[in-house]
Amino acid sequence: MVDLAISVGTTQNPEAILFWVLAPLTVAAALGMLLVKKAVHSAILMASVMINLAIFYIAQNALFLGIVQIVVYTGAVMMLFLFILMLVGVDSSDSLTETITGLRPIAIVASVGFGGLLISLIGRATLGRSAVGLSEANMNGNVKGLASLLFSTYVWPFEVVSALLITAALGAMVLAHHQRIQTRPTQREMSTARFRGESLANAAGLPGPGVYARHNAVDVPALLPDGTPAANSINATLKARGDMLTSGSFELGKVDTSAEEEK
Amino acid sequence: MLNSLTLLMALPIIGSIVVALLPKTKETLAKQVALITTLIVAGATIAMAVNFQRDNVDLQFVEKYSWIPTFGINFAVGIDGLALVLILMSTVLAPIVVLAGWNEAHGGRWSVKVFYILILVLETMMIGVFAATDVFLFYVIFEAMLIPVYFLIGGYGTGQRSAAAVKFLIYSLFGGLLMLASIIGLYVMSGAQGGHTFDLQALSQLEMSSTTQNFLFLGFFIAFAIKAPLWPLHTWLPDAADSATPGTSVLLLGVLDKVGTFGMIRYCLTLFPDASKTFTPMILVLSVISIVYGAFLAIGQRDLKRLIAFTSISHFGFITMGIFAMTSQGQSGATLYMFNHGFSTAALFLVGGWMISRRGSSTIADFGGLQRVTPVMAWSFFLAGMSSLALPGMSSFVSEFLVLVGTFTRYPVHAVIATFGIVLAALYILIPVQKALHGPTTAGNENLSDLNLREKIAIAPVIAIIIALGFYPSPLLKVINPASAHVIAQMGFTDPAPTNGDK
Amino acid sequence: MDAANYLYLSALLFTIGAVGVVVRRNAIVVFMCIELMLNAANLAFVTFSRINGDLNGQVVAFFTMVVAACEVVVGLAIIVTIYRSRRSASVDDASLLKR
Amino acid sequence: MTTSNSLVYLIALPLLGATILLLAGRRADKWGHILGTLMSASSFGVGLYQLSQMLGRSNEARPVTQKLFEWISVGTFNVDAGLLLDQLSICFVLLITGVGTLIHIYSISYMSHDHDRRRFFAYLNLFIAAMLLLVLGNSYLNLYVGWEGVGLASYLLIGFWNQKPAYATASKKAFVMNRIGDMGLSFAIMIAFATIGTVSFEGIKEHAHHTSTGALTAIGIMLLVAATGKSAQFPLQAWLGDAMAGPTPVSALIHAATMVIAGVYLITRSNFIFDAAPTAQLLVVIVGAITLLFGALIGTAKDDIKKALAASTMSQIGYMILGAGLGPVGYAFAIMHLLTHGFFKAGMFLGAGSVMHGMNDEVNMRKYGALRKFMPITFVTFGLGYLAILGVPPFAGFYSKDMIIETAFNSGGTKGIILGVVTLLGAGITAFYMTRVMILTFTGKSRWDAEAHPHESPILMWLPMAILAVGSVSSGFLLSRGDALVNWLAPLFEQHGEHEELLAPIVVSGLALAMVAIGVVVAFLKYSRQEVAAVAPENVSVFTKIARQDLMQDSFNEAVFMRPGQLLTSALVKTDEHVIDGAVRGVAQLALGSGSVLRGVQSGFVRSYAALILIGAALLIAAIWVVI
Repeated sequence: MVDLAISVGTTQNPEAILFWVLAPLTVAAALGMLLVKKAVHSAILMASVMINLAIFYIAQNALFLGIVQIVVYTGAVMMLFLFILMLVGVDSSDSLTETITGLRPIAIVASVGFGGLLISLIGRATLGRSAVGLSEANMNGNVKGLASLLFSTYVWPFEVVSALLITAALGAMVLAHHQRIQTRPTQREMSTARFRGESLANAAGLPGPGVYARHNAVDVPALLPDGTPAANSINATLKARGDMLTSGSFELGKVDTSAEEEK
Repeated sequence: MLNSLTLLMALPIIGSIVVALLPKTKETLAKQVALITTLIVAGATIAMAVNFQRDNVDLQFVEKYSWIPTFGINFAVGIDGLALVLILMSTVLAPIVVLAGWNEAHGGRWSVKVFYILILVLETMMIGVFAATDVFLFYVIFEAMLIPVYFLIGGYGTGQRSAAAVKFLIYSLFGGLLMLASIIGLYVMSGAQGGHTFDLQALSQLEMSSTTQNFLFLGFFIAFAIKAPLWPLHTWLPDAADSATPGTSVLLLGVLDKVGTFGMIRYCLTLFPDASKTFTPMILVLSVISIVYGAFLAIGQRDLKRLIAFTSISHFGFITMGIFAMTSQGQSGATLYMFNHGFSTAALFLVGGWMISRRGSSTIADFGGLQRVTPVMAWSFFLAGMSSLALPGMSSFVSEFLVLVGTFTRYPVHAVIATFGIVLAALYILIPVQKALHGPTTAGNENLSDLNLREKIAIAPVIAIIIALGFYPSPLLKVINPASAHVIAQMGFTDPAPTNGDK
Repeated sequence: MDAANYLYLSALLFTIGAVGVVVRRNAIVVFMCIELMLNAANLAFVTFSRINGDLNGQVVAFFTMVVAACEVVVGLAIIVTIYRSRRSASVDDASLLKR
Repeated sequence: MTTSNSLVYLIALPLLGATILLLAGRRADKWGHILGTLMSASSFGVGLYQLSQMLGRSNEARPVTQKLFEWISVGTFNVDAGLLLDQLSICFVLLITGVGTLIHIYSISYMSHDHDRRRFFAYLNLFIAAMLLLVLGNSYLNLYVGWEGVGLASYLLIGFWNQKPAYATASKKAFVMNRIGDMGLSFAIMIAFATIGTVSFEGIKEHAHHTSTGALTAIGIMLLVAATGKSAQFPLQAWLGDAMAGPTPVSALIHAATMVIAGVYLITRSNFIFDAAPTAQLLVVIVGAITLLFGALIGTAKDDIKKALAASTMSQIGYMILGAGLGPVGYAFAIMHLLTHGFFKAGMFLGAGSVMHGMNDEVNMRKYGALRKFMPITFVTFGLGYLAILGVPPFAGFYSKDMIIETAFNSGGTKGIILGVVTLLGAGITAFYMTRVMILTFTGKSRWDAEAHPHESPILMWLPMAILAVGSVSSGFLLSRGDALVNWLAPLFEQHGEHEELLAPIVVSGLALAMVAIGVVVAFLKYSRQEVAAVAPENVSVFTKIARQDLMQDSFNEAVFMRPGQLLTSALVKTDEHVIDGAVRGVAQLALGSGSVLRGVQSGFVRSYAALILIGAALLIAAIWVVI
């Protein structure tokens, strides 16, 4: 058993060092999560915050919680987040420009006020007695201590919470279950629809990405005969995600010929 | 009726259930049932009044049933002379209102029987509100009374009835809310001093700091001042009276508004004697303003119903002044005034209502020369008016004079200014009398019919009571005097002795 | 070093999370910020548990984690459902609360 | 002090008559007038019986009381419904019921063509009852009931023909101005109760000695205000002229003989207050003096015979009030003048009624003339009244008015001289305008309208006039013979030492007669030697114009009270609507408005809700921060 927590009340140097090293990192990661554009990056930063927190838990004699934090949060919950991000993540690039007028300054003022007041409140608070430490409570080991509480005093909440967990799982399944209300269109029907449509422009199928362009990557739009990019050549998901390259450098007529001249 | 207040309260409810069970088409039967019920209640009340021990200042006919034990709330009733007089007035007025407003319910939003159900339910509450000795019970009835009246105005009134009903309701609810806060305050205080209770007697023994008392007092007083109504919280009254049917107006001004002045004596003075003393100067000034202001406004009205409403504001000024003059004359005069005002306003509103329904207009200028066309109706209106201006020989004179004399011994300046109200009273009564009853008979009034037998039967007892009590008020005064003397004594006041001009 | 430092950290993280909830538009990020706030609260619980020498705080933190897991599961399911019908995960698009 | 059970019948009989007549309605049309007259006459009978009883007792035992029932009793405020008949009130009782009965008889004929005659008799009976209560009440509060009761009866009778808007207005004006006076009476009662602790005559009389002069002065002044209202004295005199709108018998009974003298009764009855309050007494005298000139001046310019007589009434009551204000010596003379005035003025009013009866209800004296030949009885009775009011010996006015003038002169100092001169002047002007009335009405050439057919009135009308004329001739002599009335009343008043005489009685009489002669001669020159225009000339002096306008009294009241009152009323109505109710509606608007503003917060965006929660949390923390 790793004994990171050393003493009661005032943490001695090793823990202080740990704290002063990890705490800025944690805050930085949290702030980063707030500020970065891509949701995936946010998720990674979040995971790092959680791991740091797990270390803090362990440092504070909460071994079980620290492990659970890593396993459940960093492991399960964050993976779930990433999974959903991959599944849904079309819109994952979040433009940081504010759409609701005046919300951002309000949020900043309110949060600065909230945080400042909260911190100064903690600073003013006195316990009235010295801190005790957990060495006595953890005499039989942290896990045993927790277990004896969970299965005696908190057995009823524990059961209720388990019911909640099951309900949540069922609920998630019900919510996420997508019931088809029409039969899936067959290839024949889709083909008929294409030709009976108002315009025959796409009768032959949509252009593939990269056709006639200078690059054939999946996110490079095809070029139309007049040299303009064809937006509908890109997969809708990529388009929605904003991963379509629109740079003119791939367009015809604006070819950068400097390289060829070198040759 | 076996001298039980609970039974007395139950009677109208039983009547209303009977009315409710009648088929909708039997309108006349519904009216008859309502009339008979109210008559029985009136008879039972008179029987109780006969059995009332008038020299006993304690509450009588006391009944107490546990209602919500968790909060120490009881269904507790009991009456003293003050409450008896007001219950008597309410239950005697009820059959008169039913009889006088025989056709009022037609043309309402709902059926005729609903009208009488509302009236009967209201009667139960009118008895209960005066009889309650549990503050919580009082509050519940105080607020619940608004509901039937709201529907009576909004459903059966005329003109802007919905707006008037809403204004009345919200105004009253606002006051009630303040009172509720004070009641909760009292409850909390009582918990700190030996047991949570809502019992009036127990609460009056509470010890409170003057600040607490002042705040709690104001909660009660503002609610009552809205109800009474005292200047400047009066503006709901003209609108409500203007829109309500005459019968509803009688119950509204005659009985419901009395809850305000009754509450001032029963709750403000009893529960908060010190705060009452603190606020007395302010309240007296407001009363005097009410008297003069109401009179001027009445003079300035062109609409008969609004005029009557403003005369009432002036009269309520007198009542409030009498209550807070803290002399036995003022106190007894105010109580007697409440009783008399019920009848004189009833007479004004009922006869005025008949005039209006016959003429189809409530504008005073539309009438003219009614004395030659409809002498009985004109005389009834004239006598009602004389009662309103407190002509000696009419009951209101006795009460008004007692209030003035009682106030003068302690607050001469207020009394002097208030006395100017009697000149204004002559104006606000004689101007409509002249315009409507005297002068040549104007177009549209030639063919008005005089009062029919039903209407004569309805108005006769009112006028008889007004005149009889003008000459012989002793029966009522003997019931009122011990109660008001008790209040004055509880407040620690004694009547000022004659000064022999030393002041 | 004082145990109170953990509390300061907790307050700071909580505030950052709160700002994130208000400022970010991506529903998934908003969710993560909520998680951050819960975690900050947990840190405070654990710290108090240590200060008081009592494991009850840790038990509460434990329950918080469970509830947070439930919440994440249901919340993410809702996001998926919304995304499926609206092709967007921006919270601003879902202003249906108004109408 | 004697008790009796029969006093109440004095009041109850006419009251019963009024009640029956009013409740019976048209069914009583046939016999209503007879019942009314009988009730009044039987009340007179009771009065005579009481007088005979009283004469049989010694001075101290003469006052009779009757307690009917306990009226108002609260704390120390105890007022019984009690009656008091003493030497003073018996005079009034007999005057009221006697003259009243005569006027009832007169009215049977005078009102015979009016199909509301029954109602008229009901009102008359009501008036008699109220007036008797006024003079019989044993406390100020009982008096107050009668006081307002006669006001009500007067209102009803002035407005008897209220289908004419002007008459309706006149009745309202009378009631309202009377109410102002009544307010004075209220104040007096309140002050009396607050300072003395009782409102009964007896009680106040008992305590008056050890009550401060200030309080008594206040009571006295307030009683004077009451008296000015009811007795049409300055400054509340304006209603009396308009009150002539009522039928002439009413003018004779209420506005000449009885009701308007209630003020004199009140002051005489309150002698114990005024005796101890010299300031109040002085004010009484001043009011009386002003009014007697005021009324006399108005009388000189009136062409309406009733209004001329009304002005004369006002002036004569001025004499009485002045007399009553002169203290113990004056009370008896005031009462004497009151009684004689009751006879001659009622007689003259009835005479005027008789003239109007014969002249198609014409009241303009300029359209009379030469009626002497056509109405001899009326002329004679009116003429006797005329001589009485002038104070020609040995007619009634000579005894009563000269006494007042004499007392005025002898009241001492400058005050005495001023008062004496004023009363003498008044006597002269009275002679002038009364002569004018006589000349315009009965002598000269006829100036009638074409359709007028003057004729003597029927016996039912001239008989009362004749009886009153007898009274006008003899009452003064009878009452003053051996100082009969003075001695009769003496036990009621506290006697003070005799004043030194400024002028001997014979001198005063001589002066008065000289003034009267001058007045008569001037009037004779002006109206008998010249043609009288049938239409009032317009090119008259400013003074005449003002006098015709009742010395601007109405214009004054209108400018000072009515207009500002109306302005105040309309301003208050607007204030109530816009400011007070406006505030109420403003609160409602505020609720609505703030609701629609706050609705903007409910944008529907989750994040704005979250921001609100954050703000709320921050505020909560701030609150904790502040509290801890």
